[in-house]
Amino acid sequence: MESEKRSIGREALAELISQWRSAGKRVLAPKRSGDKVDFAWVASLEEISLDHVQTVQSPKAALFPRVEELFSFRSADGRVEVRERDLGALPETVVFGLRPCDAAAFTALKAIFNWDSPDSLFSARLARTTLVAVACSSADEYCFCTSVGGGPGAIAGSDILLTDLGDGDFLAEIVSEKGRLMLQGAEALFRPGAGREKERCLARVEKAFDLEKVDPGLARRFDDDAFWAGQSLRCLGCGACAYVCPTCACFDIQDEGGITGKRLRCWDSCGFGLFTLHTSGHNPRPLQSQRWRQRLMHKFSYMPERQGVLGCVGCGRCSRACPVDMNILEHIRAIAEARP
Amino acid sequence: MSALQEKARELLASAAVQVVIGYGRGSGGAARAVFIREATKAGDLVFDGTCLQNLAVYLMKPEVRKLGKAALVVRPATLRTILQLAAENQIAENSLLALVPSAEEIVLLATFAAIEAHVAALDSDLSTAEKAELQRFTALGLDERRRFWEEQFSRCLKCYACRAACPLCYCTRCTVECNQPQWIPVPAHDLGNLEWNVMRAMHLAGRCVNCGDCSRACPVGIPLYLLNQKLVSDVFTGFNSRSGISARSDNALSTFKPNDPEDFIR
Amino acid sequence: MARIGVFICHCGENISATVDVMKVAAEAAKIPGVAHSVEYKYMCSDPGQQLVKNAIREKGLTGVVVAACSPRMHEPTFRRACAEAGLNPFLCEMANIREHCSWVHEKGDATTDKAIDIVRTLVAKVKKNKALQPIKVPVTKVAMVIGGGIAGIQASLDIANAGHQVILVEKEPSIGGHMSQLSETFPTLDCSQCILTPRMVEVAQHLNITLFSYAELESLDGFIGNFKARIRKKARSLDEKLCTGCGLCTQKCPSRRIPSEFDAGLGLRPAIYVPFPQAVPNKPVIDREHCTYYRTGKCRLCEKVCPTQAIRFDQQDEIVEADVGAVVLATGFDIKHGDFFPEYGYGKYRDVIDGLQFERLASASGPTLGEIRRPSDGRVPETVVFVACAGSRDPAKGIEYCSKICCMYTAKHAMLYKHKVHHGKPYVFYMDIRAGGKMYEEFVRRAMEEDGVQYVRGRVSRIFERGGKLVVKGVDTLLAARPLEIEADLVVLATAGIAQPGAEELAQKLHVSYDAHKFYAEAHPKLRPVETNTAGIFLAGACQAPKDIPESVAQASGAAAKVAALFSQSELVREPLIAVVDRQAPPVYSSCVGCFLCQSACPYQAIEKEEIRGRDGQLLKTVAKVNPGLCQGCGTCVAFCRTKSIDIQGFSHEQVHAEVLALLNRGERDA
Amino acid sequence: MKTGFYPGCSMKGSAREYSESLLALAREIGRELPEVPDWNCCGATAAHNLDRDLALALPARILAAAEKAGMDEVLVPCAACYSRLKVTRHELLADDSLRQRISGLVEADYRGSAGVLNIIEWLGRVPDLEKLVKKPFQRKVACYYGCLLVRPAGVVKFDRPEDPQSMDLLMKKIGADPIDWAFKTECCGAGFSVSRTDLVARLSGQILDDAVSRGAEAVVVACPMCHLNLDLRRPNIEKRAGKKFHLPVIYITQAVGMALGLKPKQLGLQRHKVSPSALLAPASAKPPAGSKSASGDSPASAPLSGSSAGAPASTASKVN
Amino acid sequence: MPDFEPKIVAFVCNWCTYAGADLTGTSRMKYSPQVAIIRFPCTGRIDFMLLLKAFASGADGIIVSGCHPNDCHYSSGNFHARRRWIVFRGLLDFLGIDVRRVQFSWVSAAEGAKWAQLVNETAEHIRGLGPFTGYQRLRGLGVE
Repeated sequence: MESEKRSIGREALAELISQWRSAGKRVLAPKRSGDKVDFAWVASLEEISLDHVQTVQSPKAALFPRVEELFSFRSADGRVEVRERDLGALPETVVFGLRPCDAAAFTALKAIFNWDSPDSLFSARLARTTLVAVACSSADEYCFCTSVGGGPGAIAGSDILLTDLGDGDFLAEIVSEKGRLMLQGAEALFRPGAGREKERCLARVEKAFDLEKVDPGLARRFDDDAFWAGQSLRCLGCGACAYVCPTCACFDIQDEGGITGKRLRCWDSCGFGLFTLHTSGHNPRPLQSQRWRQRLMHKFSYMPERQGVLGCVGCGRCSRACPVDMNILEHIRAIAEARP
Repeated sequence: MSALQEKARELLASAAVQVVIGYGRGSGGAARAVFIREATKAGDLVFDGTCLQNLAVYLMKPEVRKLGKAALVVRPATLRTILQLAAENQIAENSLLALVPSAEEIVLLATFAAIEAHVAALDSDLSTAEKAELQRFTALGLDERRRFWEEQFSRCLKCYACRAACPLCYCTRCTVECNQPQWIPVPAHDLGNLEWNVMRAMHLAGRCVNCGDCSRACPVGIPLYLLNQKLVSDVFTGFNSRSGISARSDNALSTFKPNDPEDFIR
Repeated sequence: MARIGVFICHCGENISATVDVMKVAAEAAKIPGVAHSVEYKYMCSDPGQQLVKNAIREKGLTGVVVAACSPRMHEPTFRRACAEAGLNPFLCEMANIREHCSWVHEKGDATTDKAIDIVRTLVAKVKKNKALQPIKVPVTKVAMVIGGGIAGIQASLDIANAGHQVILVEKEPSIGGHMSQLSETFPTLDCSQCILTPRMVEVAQHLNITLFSYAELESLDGFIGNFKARIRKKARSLDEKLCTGCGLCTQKCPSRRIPSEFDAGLGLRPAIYVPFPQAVPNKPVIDREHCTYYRTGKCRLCEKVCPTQAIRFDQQDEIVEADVGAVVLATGFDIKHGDFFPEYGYGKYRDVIDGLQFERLASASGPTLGEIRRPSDGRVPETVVFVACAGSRDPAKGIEYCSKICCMYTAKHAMLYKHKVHHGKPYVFYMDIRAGGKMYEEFVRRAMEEDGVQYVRGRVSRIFERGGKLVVKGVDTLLAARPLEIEADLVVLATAGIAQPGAEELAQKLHVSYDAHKFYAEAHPKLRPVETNTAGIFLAGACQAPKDIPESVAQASGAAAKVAALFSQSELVREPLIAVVDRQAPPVYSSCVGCFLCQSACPYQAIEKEEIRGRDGQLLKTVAKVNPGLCQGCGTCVAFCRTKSIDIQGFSHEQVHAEVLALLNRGERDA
Repeated sequence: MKTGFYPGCSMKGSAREYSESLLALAREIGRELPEVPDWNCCGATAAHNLDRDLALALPARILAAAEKAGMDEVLVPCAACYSRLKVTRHELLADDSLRQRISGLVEADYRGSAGVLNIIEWLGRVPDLEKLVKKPFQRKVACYYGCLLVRPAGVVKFDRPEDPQSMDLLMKKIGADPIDWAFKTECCGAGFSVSRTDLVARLSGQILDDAVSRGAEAVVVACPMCHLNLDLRRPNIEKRAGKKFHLPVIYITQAVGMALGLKPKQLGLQRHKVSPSALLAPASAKPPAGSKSASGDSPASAPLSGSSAGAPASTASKVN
Repeated sequence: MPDFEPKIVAFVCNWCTYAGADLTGTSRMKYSPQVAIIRFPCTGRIDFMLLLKAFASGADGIIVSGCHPNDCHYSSGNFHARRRWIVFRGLLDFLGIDVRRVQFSWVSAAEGAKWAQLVNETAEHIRGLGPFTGYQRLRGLGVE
């Protein structure tokens, strides 16, 4: 159904943000420090950067933090007493200034965390989080959202999508129920808006490859070891691509403490050599080429197959963060265009 | 066809080497590592200001070693890395050739002795700018330094890109992956990040050749080079020992001198 | 799940006076993994130890912590008790709550809390202890003695008489060393040949001793009980089995004007020679440097006259390999030669000689058949000046130590001179007479009073030749420091005793440390004088420091006793507290990455390289390996290894990590 | 390498001929020797008996002036001055706080960079001196080193303290035949020259007596005080010894000067008490009168077999 | 912070300082109960990460002590340790961690009095510096 359209000025936007803050909501937004822009907890609009192409890290930390306490425990006189997390106490969060591709990524995360047994902590955080995205007015050679079903102005996944109209005003498209709820709370700040010139303010992102050809291309290449070895010769096996990726959700569980302690969940990455090491010493994916293949297969073949959602939103963060310039767009295009 | 490409073509054609590891066109206008295995592809090699990565890291990757004898396009830091790796029994002399790209003609270094002579002619010390920045930082107050590093380490993701990019971090099972006992916490919380960064710096003390790849690889831009340069200068001023200048030198921390300074010991 | 027994000792009331032992026992019982926690008045007593044994058997304990005195006191006691009860002794630890707690703090909660902390620390450690078996290293019961002087001879005989095989390696053509060059020996003046030659023959005929004369050690590898020695038998140019020692060749050899080393340069010898008549083995050797055949290819006279055709001109050096379990270094000393004293004209005037040369003059088998004659013109000297401390006790000459034996042999020389030249006038310039041995002072007193030797207390400043006489300028500090000049016919310098010329190279071959003067370093100057810091290598005689014959013999028997003790068991048993390098199943094999930076951290060269090969023999990895015989368990490599691949049993990573966390956690604070 | 020259009091006074011969020699071999600017007394042996600071300050001021003038090292021909400067530099380099204090006293920043050179070292540096010799000085000479040139050995570190050879080598280079004698470093009486001339007469007498008995035709010295006692005090020596010693005493610079063909006037040979004129006549073949050649140590045929004592293995010699 | 009682852990070598501490005991000298000892075969065995673990576990101060140079039972363990301490102290100070909280020393088996004095003075010194909140505060940070 058609989303309602409004428009909102910069001062009104600043007011809206301070309303969120005074309502006790945490605001996660892009903030510039030096030559890098990254998500950080902000207090007001001035701290927020809107003139960048993309942040270093994705906003997934709002729902899937780097380190998260699952529960704490205490052992005394031979008994162990477990104290669950009080999900009610989780803070309300607004993720502001994320890009349409990031918003779409949360859909992928939701699919993973609710695949077979729903993750209560993730779902509780998601319920308390509102996504106020800002459409892209500029892109670079790493972006390929249009090739994976997204777009610089796509509304999918956002609760509200703002588009900078260039004249100090923002078009606000109210997409979801949460968006409407937020709108009611601050009706005065918004003015009716037509949104006719939205297309003009968006960035141009050419389609880089044919998505349908990727899955069969992967299947064809699957056991062509030389191909994968050639592609991944540069890769050094660090975790940077997985950690900045909005759709990567692999995690590790660690218990810390002695008599009293906590069970912690923290990020992990299939790129690490020891990610699949068995206690026996056997490692099903000993070679970096196999791990690189796994990354592409999981995002472009396994997730669509099992969770019905693509594991990549084309944000280009992994290529920008990679120390050795493993450009995922380049590799996917090679797979898609390869002769049958 | 530049002199570098010509020499690469010649080496591959004569099968003197099985692969030439150099820099090629990358995305975002910067160069990236490229592995040329056929003489005809030698044209892909470039060498300009964006060729910064220390390619010696690939000498330690099993998949690259399997390709056979390699010719490596080197910068001064790469040569120092090769000597340090040799001093740590990690590479054999006949497993590589060093290609020093310079404007006039390409210098080919085939033995550790040749590399040592070449490095000896260069200045392996920290640059005056690096020394000045180090000096400015150490002049800060104790608390100021603590707050600076707490903020920096709070942003560390523990993605280990610094470890992966460092050619001297070649340990197959790093202390970080040792869980009995769990020396370094796995989660990227502030205490874990501090212990990880102290351990990384200490394990590079007397070994790091200051190539700067760890700082370039860090996605969140933590100035790791400061830690390593601090220890490079401490090891030099304290023990007059410098890494990466000889293929046979002992590590500064596994040797000692009877008169090492001990004013801090009661 | 661990089942640990904690035993808190009152130690009479040394502990219970300031530590609430009941509370400690109660708190210890609460620690997860503690199955038994009791306190007792005297844990080290028999009933106390019985408590431990019973608890082990009844409760099936998997670890024991005895909270009492210092482990340096009773760790062996309680570990033995555990062993008797069937628990591996290395699963028992001691918590020092006496010296480190009850004795040093006032009574009060803080002291009791600290005792509980210490107990919790050791309980955490014991949980990570592993059962260890003592290291057994086989011992080759063959000893190698290097150096055939009196010390080497005595050590060889003692070890051989203890029933073990001995290999005696002597650099010179014959054993006997410096003692065989002496005329008579102090303080009894019995002739050195008479007391030494029987021992030399005994060595030659002893069934357990294999003598390699005219041979040197080429290399030594391995470790205590398992040395592999390679000995270079220098070519004698002679087949020892055929030669009967008749001596015809030495008489007929035309080139005879070669200064004899045995006669300290005063006598001459032929190119094919036997050093001295009583040489053992009594077989000649050809000095290839001076033999006409080796220089010009002509002559070969010895070959013609030899009744048994024993001469072998083409004979080459031969390397003999031998497995030995222990080495005794008895390479002896040398005296200072050369232009060391230009102001005394030593090396310039023919009549300024050193002590060894005077011995040869006085010796019946010497160049002058025992008569004291001047090397320059052969006349009997009327006046002889003996100069003591010629080089010793003289920092300016770089030798600050006292050579210990010169005072005695100088008195002996003066006495021998007077016995042979009754009207002769001997003077001795000395600083202090050091005659500390048995009957030594009496001997020197006799030289002064009965033989009329003129002792002048003062240094000699210069000796120069004037009018056929040697003018000795000195001073007599006891007569108002009056400078005096003595016109002497002969001057004998008691030059400093120094290390053998090849001492340093030999020490480096054996990894034995030595001091600034190249004398070998004993393990402990007072308590371990005959051992070195290298396990299995012992010292005897003057190679460790200048000393006289009685001391050398005593030290030789000491070293022999150490070797016999080492060979008394078939296996060497050592504490298993040593380092071990990680080993895993293929394809990883080991977490060690073969950087070998640990090798330079190890003071005992105990870390070796091990090549790991696949089934097809292809080299997969070169990793570190610790030699259990050499590793002493200091752990320097363990704290240095970047990949934590090397760990030390008894103080492993897990144990010390657990101790640190346990000591500080007190349970209620989350980590 | 800039070498300065510190004359000291004696070179301007009683040992003028030493200075004249040195400067003449320097000109001849093309070495300029700029004097240390505004030099002062070195304190000689008196200073360090009275006041340690004074004994260090005087030489420190000289050396500081030399360093300021850019001199890398200072030639000090007189053995007493050489000893004082050398000891001062040694002590101030070993104790930095002392160096700073003494620098304060003399108000000059003494760094210790300038070395201290004696005349034998300076002459030793002349490349292939033999080639410059025009008239070989074919005389039997007795090289007399005295004491301060070689002692205290730990500080001076020049040649062998008990049996020095450096001057003998130099003499061989100019064609002379240095005798082997035992009084090279025996005391000549030094500072007692004025207060106890009788002692000087005895000690210097012994030195001259031994030199004459070994056939020396001249004594070569490198220290003004030695020259003073052996030459100027000759009447006292001869009165005490009861015989004449026709043995001239010349400076090493004069001997080298003569060998290089310089005229006597340039070398100040006319200033000696005992005239060295005998040395100017062409070298006569027969040894000078009044001295029988001692048996010395020429290896006469010895009834006893064996080579020179001490060295076990060396050249063979006849056996009886 | 006069009433604050610091927690100090002492890493000592078995042959010298541990024996020295035993001698302090047999001589009945008194020192602050705030210091507890962990035994190592040699100072060469002490890993810098154990010091980090001690601070992370709540220690306010650390003493590291072993044999005097040339006394080491293993001849060179203390020399190796000293060189690591020099580099490690430099790094800690660079990171803004107060190295005055780590006291290095040589205490021989005969220096019982020196051990008591060292412990008392270090305890007093750390009491003056107060609890090591700067480090212990890190323990909870960074966990959502």
